[in-house]
Amino acid sequence: MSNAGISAGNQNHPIKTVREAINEALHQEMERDPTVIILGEEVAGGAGCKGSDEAYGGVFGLTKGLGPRFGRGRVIDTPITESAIIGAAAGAANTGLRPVAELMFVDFIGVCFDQIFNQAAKFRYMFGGKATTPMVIRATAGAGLRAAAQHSSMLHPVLTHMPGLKVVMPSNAYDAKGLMIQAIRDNDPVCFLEHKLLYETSCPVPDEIYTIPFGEAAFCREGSDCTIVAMGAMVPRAILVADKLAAEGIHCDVIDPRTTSPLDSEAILESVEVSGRLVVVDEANPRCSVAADISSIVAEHAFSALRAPIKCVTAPHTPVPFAPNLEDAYMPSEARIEQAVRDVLGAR
Amino acid sequence: MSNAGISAGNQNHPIKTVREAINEALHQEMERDPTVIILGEEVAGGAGCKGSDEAYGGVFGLTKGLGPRFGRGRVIDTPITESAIIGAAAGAANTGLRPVAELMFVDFIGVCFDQIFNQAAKFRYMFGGKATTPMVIRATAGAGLRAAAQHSSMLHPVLTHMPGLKVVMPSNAYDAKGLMIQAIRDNDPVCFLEHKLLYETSCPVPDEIYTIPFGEAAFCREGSDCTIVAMGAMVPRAILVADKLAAEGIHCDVIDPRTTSPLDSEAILESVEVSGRLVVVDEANPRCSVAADISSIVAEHAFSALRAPIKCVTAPHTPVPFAPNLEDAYMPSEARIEQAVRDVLGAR
Amino acid sequence: MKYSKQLLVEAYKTMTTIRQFEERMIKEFMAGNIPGFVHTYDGQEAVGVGVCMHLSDEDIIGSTHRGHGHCIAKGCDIELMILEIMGKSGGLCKGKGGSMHIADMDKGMLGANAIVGGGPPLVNGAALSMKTLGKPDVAVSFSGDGSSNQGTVMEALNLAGVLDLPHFFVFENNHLAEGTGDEYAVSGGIAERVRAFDIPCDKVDGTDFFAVYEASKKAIKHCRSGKGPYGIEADVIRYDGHFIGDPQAYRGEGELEYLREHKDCLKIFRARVTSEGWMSDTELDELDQHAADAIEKGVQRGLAAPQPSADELYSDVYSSY
Amino acid sequence: MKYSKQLLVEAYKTMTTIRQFEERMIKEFMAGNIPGFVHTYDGQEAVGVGVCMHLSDEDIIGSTHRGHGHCIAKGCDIELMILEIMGKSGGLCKGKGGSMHIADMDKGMLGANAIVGGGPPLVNGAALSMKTLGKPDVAVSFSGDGSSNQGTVMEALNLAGVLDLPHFFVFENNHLAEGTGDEYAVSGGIAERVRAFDIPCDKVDGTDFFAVYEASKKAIKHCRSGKGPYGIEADVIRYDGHFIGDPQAYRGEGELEYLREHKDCLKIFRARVTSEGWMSDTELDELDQHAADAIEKGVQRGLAAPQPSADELYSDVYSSY
Ligand SMILES: Cc1ncc(C[n+]2csc(CCOP(=O)(O)OP(=O)(O)O)c2C)c(N)n1
Ligand SMILES: Cc1ncc(C[n+]2csc(CCOP(=O)(O)OP(=O)(O)O)c2C)c(N)n1
Ligand SMILES: [Mg+2]
Ligand SMILES: [Mg+2]
Repeated sequence: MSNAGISAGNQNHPIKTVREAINEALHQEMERDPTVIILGEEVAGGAGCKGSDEAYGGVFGLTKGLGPRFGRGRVIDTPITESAIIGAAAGAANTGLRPVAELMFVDFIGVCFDQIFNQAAKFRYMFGGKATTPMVIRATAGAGLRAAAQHSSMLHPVLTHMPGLKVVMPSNAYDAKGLMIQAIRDNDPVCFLEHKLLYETSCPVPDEIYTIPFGEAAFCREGSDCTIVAMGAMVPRAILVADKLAAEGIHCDVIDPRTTSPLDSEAILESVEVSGRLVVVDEANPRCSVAADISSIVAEHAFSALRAPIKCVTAPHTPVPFAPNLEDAYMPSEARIEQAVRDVLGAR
Repeated sequence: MSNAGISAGNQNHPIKTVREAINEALHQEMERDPTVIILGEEVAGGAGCKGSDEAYGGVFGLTKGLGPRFGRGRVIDTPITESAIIGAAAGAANTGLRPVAELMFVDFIGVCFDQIFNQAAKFRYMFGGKATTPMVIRATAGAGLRAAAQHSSMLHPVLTHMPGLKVVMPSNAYDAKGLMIQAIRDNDPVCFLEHKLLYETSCPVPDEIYTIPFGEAAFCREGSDCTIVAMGAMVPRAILVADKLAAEGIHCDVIDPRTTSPLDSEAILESVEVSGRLVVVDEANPRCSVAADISSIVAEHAFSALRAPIKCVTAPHTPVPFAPNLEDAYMPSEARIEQAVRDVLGAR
Repeated sequence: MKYSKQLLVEAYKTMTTIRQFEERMIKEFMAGNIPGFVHTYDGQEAVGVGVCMHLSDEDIIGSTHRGHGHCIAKGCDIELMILEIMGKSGGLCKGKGGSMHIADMDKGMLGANAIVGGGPPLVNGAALSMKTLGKPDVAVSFSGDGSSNQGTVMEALNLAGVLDLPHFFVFENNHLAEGTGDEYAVSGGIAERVRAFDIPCDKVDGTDFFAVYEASKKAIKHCRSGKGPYGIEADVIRYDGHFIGDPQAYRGEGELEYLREHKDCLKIFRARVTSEGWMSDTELDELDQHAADAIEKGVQRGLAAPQPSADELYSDVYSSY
Repeated sequence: MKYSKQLLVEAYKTMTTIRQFEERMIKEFMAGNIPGFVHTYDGQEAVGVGVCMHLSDEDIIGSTHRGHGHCIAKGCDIELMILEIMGKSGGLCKGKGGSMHIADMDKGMLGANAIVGGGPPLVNGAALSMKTLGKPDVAVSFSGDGSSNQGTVMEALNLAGVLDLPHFFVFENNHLAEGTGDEYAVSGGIAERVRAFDIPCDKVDGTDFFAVYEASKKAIKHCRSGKGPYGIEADVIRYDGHFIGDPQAYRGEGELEYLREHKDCLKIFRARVTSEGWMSDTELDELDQHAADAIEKGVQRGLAAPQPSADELYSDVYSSY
């Protein structure tokens, strides 16, 4: 575990958004390592049109500037063909490159899932350690932009379930940069999930290259009354709740695992050993979620420390609705997180 | 919850295997309801060859005899084209049919996952209740046949995670028949997972049509010392352990949820309220598994009854290895289940 | 006169409704009255209308992320569409679907689809129902040039060919997929690809309502008569951005102006019917006005409508756990 | 004489090795010495060998569930293959992969693949590496007739076309996919499909080593010279069941006997080289015997080898949780 998290960027460092931090990480790694390539739809800017070939940089602009800087040999626009994109990335990773494939929305795993979980994820194991597949799958995830049922899912539980995949969910710009650089250097396939609502959030981010190791949680707040574990866009919400409660004298650990696979279960267990209380906040659907996963780890390994039922604050077991009022009710809110903390504090 | 389970078929009923029971269910429902169709690879027997067009009945023989009986208009052989198979089933379900699509191995969800989780599963919700998608996806699942990493997965946690899908995992022939008939009549998409190791297991199965409702667990054994929850091929193993322990005077509830979505959490919670101890056995990989899911439900809702840590007995976080000794070690064994029960009994 | 007055009126009325509907959606989106991602169909009206005029409520269409025009052409109520697009109670999908997930089973509209290539496999299913139940109906899928590269679409073509399904594949080649041109992304050609599955496929000028109408007539007749699937590739233009708000930097200097001047299917229709003496400008203007009024009414209703009630979050799905 | 003796020897040696290897695997499987599902390549030897004789270890192939022949043709050690197929320690993948997941990165063998259509997208990746790193190598994917219907394969064709990848697509049309014939399952034709992606594709008699050899030579030259992908559709036969143990009821009366008599690529090769006077029966018999000896040695080693050690279950994956 580490104390990095949101405050880790020193105040002297320039303020950058998550979008800028990821873009910078991509720039720096491509600069450093000629085997890093990028591929996906419009990642280089678009192609075959009459106007600018730099209209886009990925539809969310994350790869902006990379095409002009590194050329279309290394920043590769593709047709709409996700199976072929992920497959090409995996096969290239097996043969000397370090591809970063953009899946655009994580919801699109459905059309390329075989190449992710059955191919890329399994090569190392099923080929007896003789293949390495150093690739990153970048995708935007989560609700909040009224993008409706097929563009708003989280899906990290599905990816976390899969042996051979690593799953990264940065909650802030500092982590995003360090985790992206780590992801590119990692020798296993890494799913890097960028929450839509976080792209414009910012914090101090060093200009230098740095990495954040996988499987090291960040303690965003510290306190011994309750342990709150939250991921991605849920982290800022959990922090707000913790700060509000702190003003009342209730002090919570807010743990951001940063990677759900590998998971820093030690950090969580140690915290619960002290607090005896756990609230897990997960934007995903509840069944077989990472919330459930963390809850079960604690129920098995820190049982005797537990002084209250474990509370999971998640989305309901429904697709993401379009109507804004329903979508807002779908996502775990600060109010629901706060209530959960009060519940576990009030319990026997 | 119910007392059906393995003993529910009356001893006067003929003995049938899981394979026969499912085949019979398909026959009877197709007979009763002309809108039921079957589609998949070789489900009608194969086509376009020089020899018999009834060489197969699905590669595992589950649909044997249906083609000759109901004709190729209703039992439809397809190319190797899983996205198109599931899509056709879903679109047909929206427009008046009740298709049963055979996916052969559940591992193949990777090439058609979008049609499952993003399309079929979401129609009812995202179209505001105005679409119904009464379809069944049949697939064989699980390890034990040395079919290696891409033909041995369980994947029910991934399907259980998805709102809009129902997930069925029969553990015996009696349940298989009743659950299949229910699945065909259900108005939501149902994933029906048939464990490879169970096809040849048998028990008394009535010739008559009957249904088993979803979300009703079966108590396969009863006892107040410990609650064991197990699914699919893990159920017979859990029963063997329970019977062995019973001889020592240790009595366990063995609960087979039969459907993981919907899940009969009441049955599990009520049992744990009495026993205070829980072992969940799940052949899937551990992270975000149904084992974790059930554990978290109990840790939240029956916490005060718990007298010991919850134990999950699962596969390791690895793909399924090919070598028989490794595959055997991969699957939760009776020895591991027994140890887990003894552990929770021995705990504080 | 080759076409009945009724047909001409119907065609223009539907096309101008779509055009104005989309223009209004852009305005309302910009005013903050529409949440989310919206892809407008303006520019492609002649295709949706030229195809759907051959269809009854029993026939089925499957649409794309760019689905408003298909909905209107298939007869969906525009007020209920507006409610849906605004995420309001009473919308076609109770406000739970939005622009990318409009469906209307009563009108044979199987749904927009926010997954590129998601539709054609499903439309095969509708066609399979028709075939299995012995109905003379036809199922139509709409796909784009970008979508033609998705494996699901190619699988759907093959399965339709294998099972001889009454599936009419309509490819609207507007030469853009977001900011990627078909010239870059489609190796070979769309119609050639369709034909390689042994499915007849005609190329048609998608800015000419009459060309689409005639090609569809032939194709749909083929499908209805049990001869299996048929395809068209319609050469068409996108009149606006990929989504509302798209700055369209991938457009060439003056490209959009040129297309709007010379490739606007509404202008082309008007020029044809007036020069042939089939309809007068006044008649056409009146139809424009009727459409405008209907849309205005729908927008006002949409703006005034309440949000879905909070418990809609949990309805229409088995959600206990 | 058009072909060097060395080439002829090499070709026959590899083909007879594959044939006898597969026949032995069937025997060992039936004797209970091989677990799982095994799909043999016998009958298709001329394709794998005719293609791979043009390749070095730097070139890459991606295989299918029916991969033994491709492995042997690409130079994998048959003893290590046998260890793998038997699930033993020391196998090419430590016994963790098995017949359907043999890979050998050192030999440019990217892996068998138990998912139909799983390979071609990956082989695009290998081709992309070559192109990006400026290497003159070629990447080859093998697919079946059944596999040609999988969306992933068609997507791979398009992407290879778009990016001009040095990807040689080899379709082995043995006219069967399990118990489904291409006549039923492939709407249109495979070569026609490939060409519709603007990828040149030749049809070739896959039972004739020399035909495959020449077609591959041309195709691979095309790929290596930066002209983009190329395809062949090889008309070939499956000499045995889909998997070992398959009763093959879908075969016609006398079909298999006919194929083995008239379409056996080894017999055809032998007839050609002896009638041309390029090789003698004695030479060929000797090569048969060498192969038999090598296989016998491998099988004995396989039978005697230990299982993988128990801790291999947890190695080669990040497995803590
Ligand atoms: C599987 C998938 N990949 C990518 C996207 C993002 N996306 C939405 S529309 C679109 C372009 C579609 O192009 P085309 O099929 O030509 O239709 P058009 O937008 O021109 O109507 C893309 C890439 C998506 N929604 N689904
Ligand atoms: C995605 C997927 N669908 C189905 C299967 C089951 N399966 C294995 S091999 C095979 C037939 C493949 O036919 P073809 O591509 O012609 O290869 P061949 O067996 O003739 O070598 C099938 C259906 C699979 N392994 N993967
Ligand atoms: Mg387009
Ligand atoms: Mg074949």
